[in-house]
Amino acid sequence: MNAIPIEYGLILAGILFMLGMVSVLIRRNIIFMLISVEIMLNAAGLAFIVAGSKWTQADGQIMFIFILTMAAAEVSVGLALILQIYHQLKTLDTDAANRMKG
Amino acid sequence: MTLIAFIGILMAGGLLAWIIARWNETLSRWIALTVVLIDLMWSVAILVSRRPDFSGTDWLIRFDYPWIGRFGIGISVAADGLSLVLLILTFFLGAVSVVVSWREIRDRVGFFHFNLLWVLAGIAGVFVVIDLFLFYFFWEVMLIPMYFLIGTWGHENRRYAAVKFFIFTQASGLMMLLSILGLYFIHGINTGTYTFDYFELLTATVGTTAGRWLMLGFLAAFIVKLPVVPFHSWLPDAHSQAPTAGSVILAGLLLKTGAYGILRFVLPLFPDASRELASIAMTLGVAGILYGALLAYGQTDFKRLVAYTSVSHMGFVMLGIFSFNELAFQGVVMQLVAHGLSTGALFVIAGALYERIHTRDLSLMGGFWTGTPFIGFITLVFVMASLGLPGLANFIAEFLILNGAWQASHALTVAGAMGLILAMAYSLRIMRKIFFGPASDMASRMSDLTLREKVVLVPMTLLVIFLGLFPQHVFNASEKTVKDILGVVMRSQADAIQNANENP
Amino acid sequence: MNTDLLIFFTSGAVAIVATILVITQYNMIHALLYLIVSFLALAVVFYVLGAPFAAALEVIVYAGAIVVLIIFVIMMLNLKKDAEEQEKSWLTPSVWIGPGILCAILMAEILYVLLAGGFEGNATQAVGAREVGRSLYGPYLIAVELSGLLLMAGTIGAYHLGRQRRKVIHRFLEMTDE
Amino acid sequence: MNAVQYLWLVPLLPLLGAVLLIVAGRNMSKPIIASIGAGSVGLSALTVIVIGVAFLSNPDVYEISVWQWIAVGNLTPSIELHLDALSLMFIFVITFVGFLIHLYSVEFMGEDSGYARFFACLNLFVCSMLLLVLAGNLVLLYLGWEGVGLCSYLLIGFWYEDPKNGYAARKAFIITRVGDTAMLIGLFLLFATFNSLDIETILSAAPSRWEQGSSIATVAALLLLGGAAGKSAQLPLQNWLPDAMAGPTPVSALIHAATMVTAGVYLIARMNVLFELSPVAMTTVGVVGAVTLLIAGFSAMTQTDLKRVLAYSTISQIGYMFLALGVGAWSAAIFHFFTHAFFKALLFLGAGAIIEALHHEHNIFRMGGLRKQLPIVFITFLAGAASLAALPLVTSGFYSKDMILWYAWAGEKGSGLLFIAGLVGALVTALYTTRLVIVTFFGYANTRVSKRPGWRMTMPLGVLAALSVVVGFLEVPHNFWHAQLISGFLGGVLPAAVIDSGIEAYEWALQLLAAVVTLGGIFIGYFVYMATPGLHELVKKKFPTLHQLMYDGWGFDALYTLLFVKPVTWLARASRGDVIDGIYTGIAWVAIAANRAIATTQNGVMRWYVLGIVVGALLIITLGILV
Repeated sequence: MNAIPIEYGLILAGILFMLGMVSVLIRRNIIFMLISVEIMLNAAGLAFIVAGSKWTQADGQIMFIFILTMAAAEVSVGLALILQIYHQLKTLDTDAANRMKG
Repeated sequence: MTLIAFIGILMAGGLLAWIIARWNETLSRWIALTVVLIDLMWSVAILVSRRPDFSGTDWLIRFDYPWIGRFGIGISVAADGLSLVLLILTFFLGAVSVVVSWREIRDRVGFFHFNLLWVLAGIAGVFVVIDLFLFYFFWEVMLIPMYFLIGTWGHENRRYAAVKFFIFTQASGLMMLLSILGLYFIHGINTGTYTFDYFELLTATVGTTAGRWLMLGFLAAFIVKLPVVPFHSWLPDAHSQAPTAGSVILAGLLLKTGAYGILRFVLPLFPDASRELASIAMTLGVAGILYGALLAYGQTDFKRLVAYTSVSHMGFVMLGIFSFNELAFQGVVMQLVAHGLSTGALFVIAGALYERIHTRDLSLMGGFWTGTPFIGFITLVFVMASLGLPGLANFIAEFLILNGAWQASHALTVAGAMGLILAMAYSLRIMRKIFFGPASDMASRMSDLTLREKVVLVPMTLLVIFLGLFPQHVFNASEKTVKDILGVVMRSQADAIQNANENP
Repeated sequence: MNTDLLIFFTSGAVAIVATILVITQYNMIHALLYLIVSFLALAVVFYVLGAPFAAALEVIVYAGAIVVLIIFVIMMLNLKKDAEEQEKSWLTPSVWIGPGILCAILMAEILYVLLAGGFEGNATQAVGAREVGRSLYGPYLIAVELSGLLLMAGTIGAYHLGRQRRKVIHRFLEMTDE
Repeated sequence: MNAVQYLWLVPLLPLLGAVLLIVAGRNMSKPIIASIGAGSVGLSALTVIVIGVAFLSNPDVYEISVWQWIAVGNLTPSIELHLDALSLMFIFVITFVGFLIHLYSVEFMGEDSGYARFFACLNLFVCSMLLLVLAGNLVLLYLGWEGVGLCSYLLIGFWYEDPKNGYAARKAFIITRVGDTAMLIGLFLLFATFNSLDIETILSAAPSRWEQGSSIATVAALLLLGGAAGKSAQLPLQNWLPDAMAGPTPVSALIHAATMVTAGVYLIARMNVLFELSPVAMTTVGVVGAVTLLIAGFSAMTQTDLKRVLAYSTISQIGYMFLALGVGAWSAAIFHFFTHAFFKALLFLGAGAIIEALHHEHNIFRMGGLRKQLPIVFITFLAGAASLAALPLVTSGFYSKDMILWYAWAGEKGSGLLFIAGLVGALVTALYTTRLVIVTFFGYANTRVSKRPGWRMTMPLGVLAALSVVVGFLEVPHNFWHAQLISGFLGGVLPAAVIDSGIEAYEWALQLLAAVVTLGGIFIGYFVYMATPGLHELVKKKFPTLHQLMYDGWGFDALYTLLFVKPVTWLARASRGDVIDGIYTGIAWVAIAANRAIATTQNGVMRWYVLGIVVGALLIITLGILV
């Protein structure tokens, strides 16, 4: 177990994060947006793991676990919302759900 | 304990009145009246019985009880002559407010009296607490019910007025909170004891720059409340839109808390900074006198006119406070009482007129003397009081203030005295527009004062004449307070001169 | 070049490619399958980085539970073929430009920070499930409880929102005529 | 202390009357009101006479302190009455003439619905005026000073339905307030110097505190002069008095002729030490008096309203008093006040009787021929007019005016110019008085007399007519038979006038000159208005501008309207909406506008929000890198 420079890990996390973010920005389908958010969360988790492994501490993984928990909760609530939106608007287009504006 | 009882009775009475009003609104009114009268009589009794102690060295009444010891917050209340005089004024005008609302307020009677009594409790609290944390607390207590009084039972434009009132006073109040905390921490860091106690904080040594900023914070709250031009603009709206009781309390009492705050807190806590600011403050005072008088002259709304006269009269207070001498200080005390009575009475009259003719527009009135000479006479007395006719209380106040101010600044005194001429112009305008001239269409709708209105206005009239002829009763009560405050400022001045001599 | 590094690069490349495929797919199920690939590749990366426990969780929770959940929902929605067409029409090349530039800048900044900011150092030793467990139920106990609460809230929220009622529409989504 | 200790009764009685009438006046019948109103002043007059007798037997300065009014620091004025010869003379005139005018009013106001209000105000006025002249300190004096102003305001605007009366009332109150404010500032100055506002203290300390001619003394004296000029309708604050004639005639007689308007004279006489300290102030007083007496005299010549003629003549006569004060002839001023109080009250009461008899006709050119129809009024009016015109030897006006003229010439502070002004004034006075009498009482009867005055109106006329002849003999020049009761009486209070040495010999010549001038004036009047009918119309047509100018009181009203009233009214109108409030409204407006602007970004499109987050993150990181 040695010799993986952590900047590589972090760069990987960065790339994944960017990809997720691009996806969030370009997609209009709300399920795809949810998936993209998962990618971004995952990338963030990766960064934690990398950092944790650098210091040989368990904290990185623990943070990953918390992110995981949060992602699970988020997905469940998000999917429930998606169901409601679909029932309501008969579409998955986020631009259609723009009634919450100032 | 007495002082806490004063406030407690009001608060409990307010709750009771609110609850009772579900079943019986008249009973609710009587409860409110009884509660205020109990306080009034009790406080008068104290004033009379403790008269020999006025010149003593101690506070007349004092009560301390540690509350949140960890932060140095205590329930400490104390009253000296000045507080006592203002307390009596509070309860007197409180009783007046309850009585004038008897017919005027018809919906949500219970909640109205709750708010009314809690405002009074807040004001009474402000006049007696000597713990800065509690002071801020009561400062807020008097603000929020007042907001409801204006916003719920006010006239056509009440929401706007209420929000404006709230924003002005709240924003300035928060600045005071900052200053209180600043003082608390500076004192705590310097001495190691973190406390909000007034007497403890009086000994605090604050650096010059810090002192200036802290003083400005306190002053902000007080001069907005007072109000001093250019921070007065909430007042005409609030006064003209509030119900009669609200206007009476606003003009008669709420404004006084500003002056009281300056006298009790700003000057003793920050004498150096106060002296530095004196000339600016006096100029603002004079600006207020003239500007308020000029605008009062231009108004067509009776209550708005009276509101602007308050701005003018409070300008005298500002001028007097920052003149730093005994004459001016006593004049300020008298002005607080006299203005409370005279302006309060004018608002009562405005309310009585509104009840009869449903307008406040002066251009629609005229010729009312023929039908209602009694209102006319009473109004005449208070109009004369407001223009400073000798023999009435306001004259004593303005004479002393200007006389004291003369020793501080000749030019400002002359400018302030010009306000007396303008006061004449706007005051006589009230008489001309309402009572003199040919009878207007409204004149037929006028009826003279009812017994209930007489019960309110006749004592006020007698009091304003009594204080004009025997003002010494008030002066005796406040003499020690005034001298103490003055002593602090004078010591600071002497120190400054000494320092200047030692380090040229 | 040692084996670890080789595995890291390989699986990292797989993850990136799979993710790119996820974000470019028009079909949701395909995208989700690529997402699973991406997660699995990342799990390998975790393992290489000395976090076997996290790697396991990645596989079980992410690739397993979460993705499956999404698939269930997609199935419940009962999407037709035209969803794919619609997706295609939404994802025109022009929409890529702005976000692409933004993200490129952001990526460049992250790279700059990472490479210039002294993030040297290697992953040295594995941290096993034991340590993680100790730490989790030691100093992080309160956080664990909070996570429990979060999950509970998520469950209740999902139940509440997901209930199918005929007439009653949730007030957040209620149609209002403006 | 004998009877003098009851001095407090003198102001108290009218005050009680006023309070009683205010509280219960509406429920009383007219006779009761009248007896309270007139009776209280009558009792007060009786008290004054008793006190006067006691005082004469033992002349001294009496101080009666009633209670401590204010005691703050050094400022310790009490409600204290101060009786000396000067104030005794004043309170005698006030109560005595006041009583006669009250009696007159009982009948004069008999038909008026505001009967109780009238007497209440009149009583209050008497009380305030008494306090003014009896005050032992300047604060109490100021109380009386403003109190009479208030009563004057209420009584000028007594018939309040007519806006014109209200306007006149406000004008009077506000213009005098301008002077009062100057006086108030003078009080502050005095207090700052002497640490006391007690008159005795100030007068005794002033000479040692201030050097002769020091500028601060001048300022103090001039400020007091401001107050005096306002109250006494002297230049430049004189223009309220003619309008003040809008009030009921007894009011004009009591307030705007006999008593209140002479308060300024009293004040200057009372504070004589201060004025003596400042030659500049003395000269100013004299010049103010001289100029006022001239311009008012000329204005009086052109007026057509009976009461306005008398009003301008009042201004003019008070100008004489100021002239006397200015040349240091203190007793002469007070003597003239004394005689003037009687004959001017008489003239006003006579005028009231005429106006009442002619259905409220004020224009003298619509009168005429009243000599036969109102004989009593004619005779008494003639006595008063003769006194006003200073008909030599037989009238009191002659003696008092002669005394002033003599000191204006011979006095140490007098000068030729002042003397000439006085002389011209005498000519003008005689002229307009003659005009008044001739136009009103002679010629054709233009209006029918509808109502003849009853005894309660004629009796005061008779008494005053007798007095306006008799009181002149209290002070007769020493080259006649040397009676100096007045100046002797006042000697303890007021310094004697100093005259240039070696000038006494010319006194005869001067008296002769004055007499000739007066007679000349009367003759011119006779010539213009009686002997050659139509001549005065011709003169009027010849100088229309000058006539209009004089008729309008030399345009002071227009000037003040332009200089003060217009700008203030404009400013008040312009700033009615409160300019400063605009700042806050502006702030609120900006906040609302900003809210609207930012709210448009909340468009509900989720991708925009995400974009916002990304851009924000980008900015923060960029900042982090760059900084």
